[in-house]
Amino acid sequence: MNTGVPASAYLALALILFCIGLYGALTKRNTVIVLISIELMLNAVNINLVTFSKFGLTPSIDGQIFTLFAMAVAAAEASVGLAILISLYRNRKTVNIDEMDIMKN
Amino acid sequence: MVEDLLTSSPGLVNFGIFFLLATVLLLVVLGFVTYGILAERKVMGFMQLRHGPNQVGGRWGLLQTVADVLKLLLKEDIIPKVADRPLFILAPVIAFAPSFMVLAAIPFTDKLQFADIGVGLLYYIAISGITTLGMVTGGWASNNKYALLGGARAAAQMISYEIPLVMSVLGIILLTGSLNLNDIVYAQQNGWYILLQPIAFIVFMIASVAELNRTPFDLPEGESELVAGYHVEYSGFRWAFFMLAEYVYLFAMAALTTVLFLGGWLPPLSVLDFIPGAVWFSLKFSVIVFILIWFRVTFPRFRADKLMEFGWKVLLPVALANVFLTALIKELFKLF
Amino acid sequence: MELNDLLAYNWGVMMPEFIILGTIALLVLLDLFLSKEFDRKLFGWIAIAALISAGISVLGMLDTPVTSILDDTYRLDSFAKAFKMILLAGSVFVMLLAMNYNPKDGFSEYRGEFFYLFLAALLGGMIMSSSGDLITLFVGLELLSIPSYILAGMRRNSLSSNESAMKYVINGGISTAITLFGLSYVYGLAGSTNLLTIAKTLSTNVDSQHTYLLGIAFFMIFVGISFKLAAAPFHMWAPDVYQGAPTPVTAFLSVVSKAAGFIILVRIMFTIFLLTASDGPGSMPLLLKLQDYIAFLAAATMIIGNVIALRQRNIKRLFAYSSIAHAGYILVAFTSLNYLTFDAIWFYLVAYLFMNMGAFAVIQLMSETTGSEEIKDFAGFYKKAPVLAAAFGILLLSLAGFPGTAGFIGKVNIFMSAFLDKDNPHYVLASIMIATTVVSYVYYFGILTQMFFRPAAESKSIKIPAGIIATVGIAVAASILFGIMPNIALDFLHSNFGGFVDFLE
Amino acid sequence: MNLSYILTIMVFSPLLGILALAFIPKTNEKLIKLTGFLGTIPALLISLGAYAHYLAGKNLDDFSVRAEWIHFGGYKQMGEKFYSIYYELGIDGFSLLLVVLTAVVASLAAIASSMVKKEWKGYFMLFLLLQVGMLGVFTAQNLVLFFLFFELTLIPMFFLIGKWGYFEKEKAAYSFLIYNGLGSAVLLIVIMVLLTRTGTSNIALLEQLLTNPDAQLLRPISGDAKMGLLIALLVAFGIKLPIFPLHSWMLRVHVQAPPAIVMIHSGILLKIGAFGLIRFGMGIFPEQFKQLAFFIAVLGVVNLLYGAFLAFTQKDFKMVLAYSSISHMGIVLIGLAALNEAGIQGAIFQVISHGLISALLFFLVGVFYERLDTSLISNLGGLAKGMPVAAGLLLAGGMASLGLPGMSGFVSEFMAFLGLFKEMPVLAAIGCIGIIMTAAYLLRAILGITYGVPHREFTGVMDLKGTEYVPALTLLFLIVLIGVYPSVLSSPLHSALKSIMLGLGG
Amino acid sequence: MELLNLYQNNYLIVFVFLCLGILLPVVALFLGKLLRPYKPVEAKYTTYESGIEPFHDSRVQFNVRYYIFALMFVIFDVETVFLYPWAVAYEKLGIFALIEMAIFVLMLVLGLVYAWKKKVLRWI
Repeated sequence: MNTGVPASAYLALALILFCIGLYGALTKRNTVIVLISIELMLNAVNINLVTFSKFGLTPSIDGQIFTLFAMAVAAAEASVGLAILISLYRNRKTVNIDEMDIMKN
Repeated sequence: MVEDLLTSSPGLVNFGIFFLLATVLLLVVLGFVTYGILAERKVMGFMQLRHGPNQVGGRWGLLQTVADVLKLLLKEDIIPKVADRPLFILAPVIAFAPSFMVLAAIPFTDKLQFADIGVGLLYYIAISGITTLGMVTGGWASNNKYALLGGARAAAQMISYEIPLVMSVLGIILLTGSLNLNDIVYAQQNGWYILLQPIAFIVFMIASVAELNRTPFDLPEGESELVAGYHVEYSGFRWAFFMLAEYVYLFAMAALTTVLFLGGWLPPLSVLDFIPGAVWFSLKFSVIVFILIWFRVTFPRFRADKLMEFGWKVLLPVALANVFLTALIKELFKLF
Repeated sequence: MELNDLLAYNWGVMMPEFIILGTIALLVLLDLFLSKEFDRKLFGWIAIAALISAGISVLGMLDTPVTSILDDTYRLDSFAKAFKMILLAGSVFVMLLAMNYNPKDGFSEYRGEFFYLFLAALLGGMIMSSSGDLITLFVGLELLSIPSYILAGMRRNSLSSNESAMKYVINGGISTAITLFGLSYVYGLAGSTNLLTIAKTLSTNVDSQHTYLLGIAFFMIFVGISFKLAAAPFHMWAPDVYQGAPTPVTAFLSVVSKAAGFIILVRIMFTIFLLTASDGPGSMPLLLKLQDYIAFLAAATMIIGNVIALRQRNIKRLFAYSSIAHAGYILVAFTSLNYLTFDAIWFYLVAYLFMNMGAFAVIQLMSETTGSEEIKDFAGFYKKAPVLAAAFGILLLSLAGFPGTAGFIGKVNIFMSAFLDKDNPHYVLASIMIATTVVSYVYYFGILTQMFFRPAAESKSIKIPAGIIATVGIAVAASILFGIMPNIALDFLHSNFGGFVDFLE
Repeated sequence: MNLSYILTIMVFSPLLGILALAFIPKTNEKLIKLTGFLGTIPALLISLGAYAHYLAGKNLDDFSVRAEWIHFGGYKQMGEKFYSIYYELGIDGFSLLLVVLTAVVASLAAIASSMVKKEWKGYFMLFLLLQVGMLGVFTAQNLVLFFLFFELTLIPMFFLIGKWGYFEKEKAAYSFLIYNGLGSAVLLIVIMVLLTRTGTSNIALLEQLLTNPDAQLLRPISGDAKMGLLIALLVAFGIKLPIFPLHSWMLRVHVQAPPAIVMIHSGILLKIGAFGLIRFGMGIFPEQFKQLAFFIAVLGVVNLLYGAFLAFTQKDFKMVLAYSSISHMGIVLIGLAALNEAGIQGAIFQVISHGLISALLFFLVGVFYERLDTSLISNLGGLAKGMPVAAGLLLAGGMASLGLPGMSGFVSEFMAFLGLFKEMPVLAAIGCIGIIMTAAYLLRAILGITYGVPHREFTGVMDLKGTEYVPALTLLFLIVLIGVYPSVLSSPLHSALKSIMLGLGG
Repeated sequence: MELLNLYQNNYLIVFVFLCLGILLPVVALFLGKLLRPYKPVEAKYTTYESGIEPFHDSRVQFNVRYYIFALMFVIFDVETVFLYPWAVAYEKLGIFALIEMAIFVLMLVLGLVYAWKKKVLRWI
């Protein structure tokens, strides 16, 4: 089914999302925002996978299955990240990455 | 005509027509909310051996809600100094818009349906979750301790009961093999799912009451402890939209329950199909609404800790068990 | 799919995984329902028993031909068997360490959790080593990663543990996303997630535009995986995480997790990119074409690891950089891409397993008794525990790659494979490797200096738990044995895994 | 009679001593020292036995042993050749001499080790381990095995210097480690290249394969590559020897290490460099060695002069000896560069003779230091009064070192220069300045010590005593023996030299 | 083509609903603005706190329980991501899927039991 939107548009969207996510993940101080940025990157992957699964050279359902797994894993990762963040916050009262420096020599 | 419209290429014309139709629905819904509230108050009065509204609009108080709405419209708009202004303004919209959006997917009769989405059930569940966000935003933006607590409670409660709600309908999906709401209705020609999936129905009913934030699960706004919960700082029409969202959800949830468990517009017996589907639908729908009101009058409010424990420790395992029971029975039927 | 299909699968090949999975479930329940006072060290024995029986079941399947079940998503080939054994062996050591880990601020309340979380991570590694599909590979990777994050942050009340876990999660999340992005392109161009199908499809790839995309995918995957290896460019997490995590976890990260990283690296790179034509059918494979870039990263890894290690004062940080350096060495073997590559990687991982585990056992004991992880607190260790100090010395020499130890044979093996290439021997890379090895002498001998030359602040002898003795004993014995008679391991490899020729069958 | 296990026993016999030491309590000083000394004895006896075996006219090949040890990449189905490494030990005349030298010096150093003041147990264990390494280096018939033993000497040396040395011991130990580590790193690369290109690491086989242009290699090695490998070898062994710009570590070691260890280091370990250059440099790459001969000769002369000049300015007697070692190693290079029989023989003579002489001198320095806590020339002045025997021995050693006829130093220097004069007279003439300088600085230092202005009263200072006579007199005896009767060395060397000359095409 | 149009129109309707959902509050509030009074008094704009002067910021730290419930929600919500396709395709998949899903859910139930036992599910 052709919706008129070319596959490359989806891929470009995914790429842009990914880059925004990467930029956020690498530059932001607030850990919550970093975690959100990572989610953004993972969602970019999902867009890619679904696009390929529909418009790829050889379309197949595998991509969508992959997406499901990617989502599940992203959720698990986010939960663990948040849990660790909470525990960190309770000890340190900060969520800023650049303040996590007790191990610098 | 509608068929042609739907199969024609989408464009501005379609948009316009759909817009008009949707506005009609909106008016209907607003009408429902107006008289739903009145009905609720009347029924409550009846059950509590009092009259209920009976001054404005004749003996039945028919214009009571209208008057209420007008009053709200004329109230001064107050945004507290310490509130987060943009979020404070945004919150009612976030709460309301999804409540209306979910209506798009619900089939009222075999003809009267706006969007026939393949994954209608999923659509409903997904969109309805966004409302929580509006409530939390409202609670946060108010910068008020009661509001914040109410918002947090709303979030905790809604996400806790979302799980059993979602799990309970799995049995229906198993039996139907589709997420399309029309398919689900048609699959009930030989028996409503309330009969085939009684456990699912009970879980669904309880969870939906919790999702609607109605008594006995109205903790997010429990007026005796949290004053008014997340919308304590809201007034006038902003407040009205939270209320509106709540009642539109009542409408939507009742409609969804009808579709999922009571066979939608289908008559209970095929001999009765001379009566139009719309009538059947509204009958069933009214029963559900009545039951929900009935709940409100009958049950006292839950304690917060009991509420959460009930959701996780009772409803979720029961819903899961139901899913596997259904799958197992289905497999056994296939074998023999 | 019917019951018959289900039973037709040879489920026996998944036996090791099932054993581990069952043990995890058992331990979770036991941990929940046993009273708080119950000593969770018993779990360690249960886990060790499970690991050994899983190991035996792997050994029992050595003669099994390549079997793939579940629609080719799970395959048992020589590669899977060979590397599963490394994972299992490393895990036994980690268990021994964890059972004897008694830091000053207490570990017993987390000990129960440690065992099953760790086994879950191990399960992830095992699934990765025998996955035949991108999805299983990815799920295995994450099953390994997510428990690792938790393990790193296990000591909830320790700030450094929290910080290390946070940094680990963030870096891990980013790298996962990058890997996945690369994988999504691979999937898009091949149209399948099955590794062998991908290999087949891509080997007939004609479009140069696609090659370009594949090149991008290659780098993204490599960069993402370099996180697991703690190799450049994604090594920054290692020092902080190694330092902050509980010592058994650090040992796990530096050995088992790293081995798993190499497993996924080899699985993905060799299946996907080794056959991928870079320029139409029959042309040079993409992997060979990009060899120089891998070599560059390997060199960077070795240099960074060894040079920054010189400045460290904390022993676990030092070992973090040392482990970065070792990842670089193994990457040299990976770069060389010839029939000795598997050999070299496998043997080095085996050697590294023993020497590093033994070293961490000593570090754990030391930091427990002194309450500090500074290198200078090793001063006079020789006086406190002469035999242990000597053993640690041998392990350090092995890490430094002195002849007569397994580390040396490992390095020789890597050199062999680096020099074997007919057209393009990696002389520069090997020279960097050996030069950085010499640099590594400085910090390894720095520890020796502290232990043997410097006087102790106080010299009361240390009580050494039996588990540590066993770990260090086995580690030293194996390091020397594989150093003097490496063919015990190499012959085992050659005769049972037959050169991994079934890798792509 | 099957003698093939003899070398293995000899090389690893010190391990017995280590084992015995492990069971002796730390505090039993006497027993530890005795055991340490006894640990060196089996190797000494066996090496002397081997020498006797040779003198009896029997073939040294009787001792060769060969067994498969490691093979890499044994994938038969892939059709690639095995890269097998054998455990192979063996000796020829040249290595026999060095083995005997090692055994003798090690035993004497063990006696001299009685000067060690602390932790005897650890000391002797490491000492014996060091001996294993040294014996192994000279008997290995295989590059990988050679490398293994070569590195095996590094570790005990590091500890012996770093723990039992003088003030700046750790710094000395580190510079020893780093320089030698670098050297061995370069050596390892050469070994690995040869192994992967030819499929073997056996020295004799490599000599055959690489000198024979028709030989079938797995992968051919071009002339340029061979030159590169030779230069790498020159660097690797140049560090060990040491050759001029790479020598600074050796000064530190000589000054900081305990005397017995310096005896070993200067007497034997430096010789590994020379041994390696002759065996591998000349043996495996004769063509390239010829091309480099002039360069090597220049290096030799530079070494000779540099060492001599700097030795002249030193105040510390240890430093004088250290620079003199550099200077003397220059003579080895000169001899090698001559590329004729006389030159090479001179170089080998110099290797052995310097081993003995420097062992003697450093032993004496150790004695002085133990008694007087100083090794500064000015502080030792007038020693002849206080310690007449020791001073006399010092004088004798000094004379041997500067090449007094009748002592071993003379033979070697004479032959080395004889060789060079034939080939490069100009360089040889320049080198002769070095010989004169040698005489000057040694006489300055030794006369300064023995007959110089007394700095202090040497009352109550013990002269040589008891066991200390053993090393001193034995070494002196050997020095004189070689000087008077050089054929103890030259006859075993004969066949080895012949094969080297054959490789050089003359 | 018809199918495509149907598909697109359905989502166009969803979009229309979204527009209306946003438009209604906007219009209503705008109308209200024309009608309602505006008499600012300082006291009106203070935050309500049972009649007393509000003291310090109300954005206090949430109880950690909220987060834990959020994490639980994520886990079980993701579980449904797997259960929904499974349920839809159950007819075709048969007993194999049943067993597989049973194992999957068993693991999650184990998680639930774990949380239960660790007293995570208890509110306050």
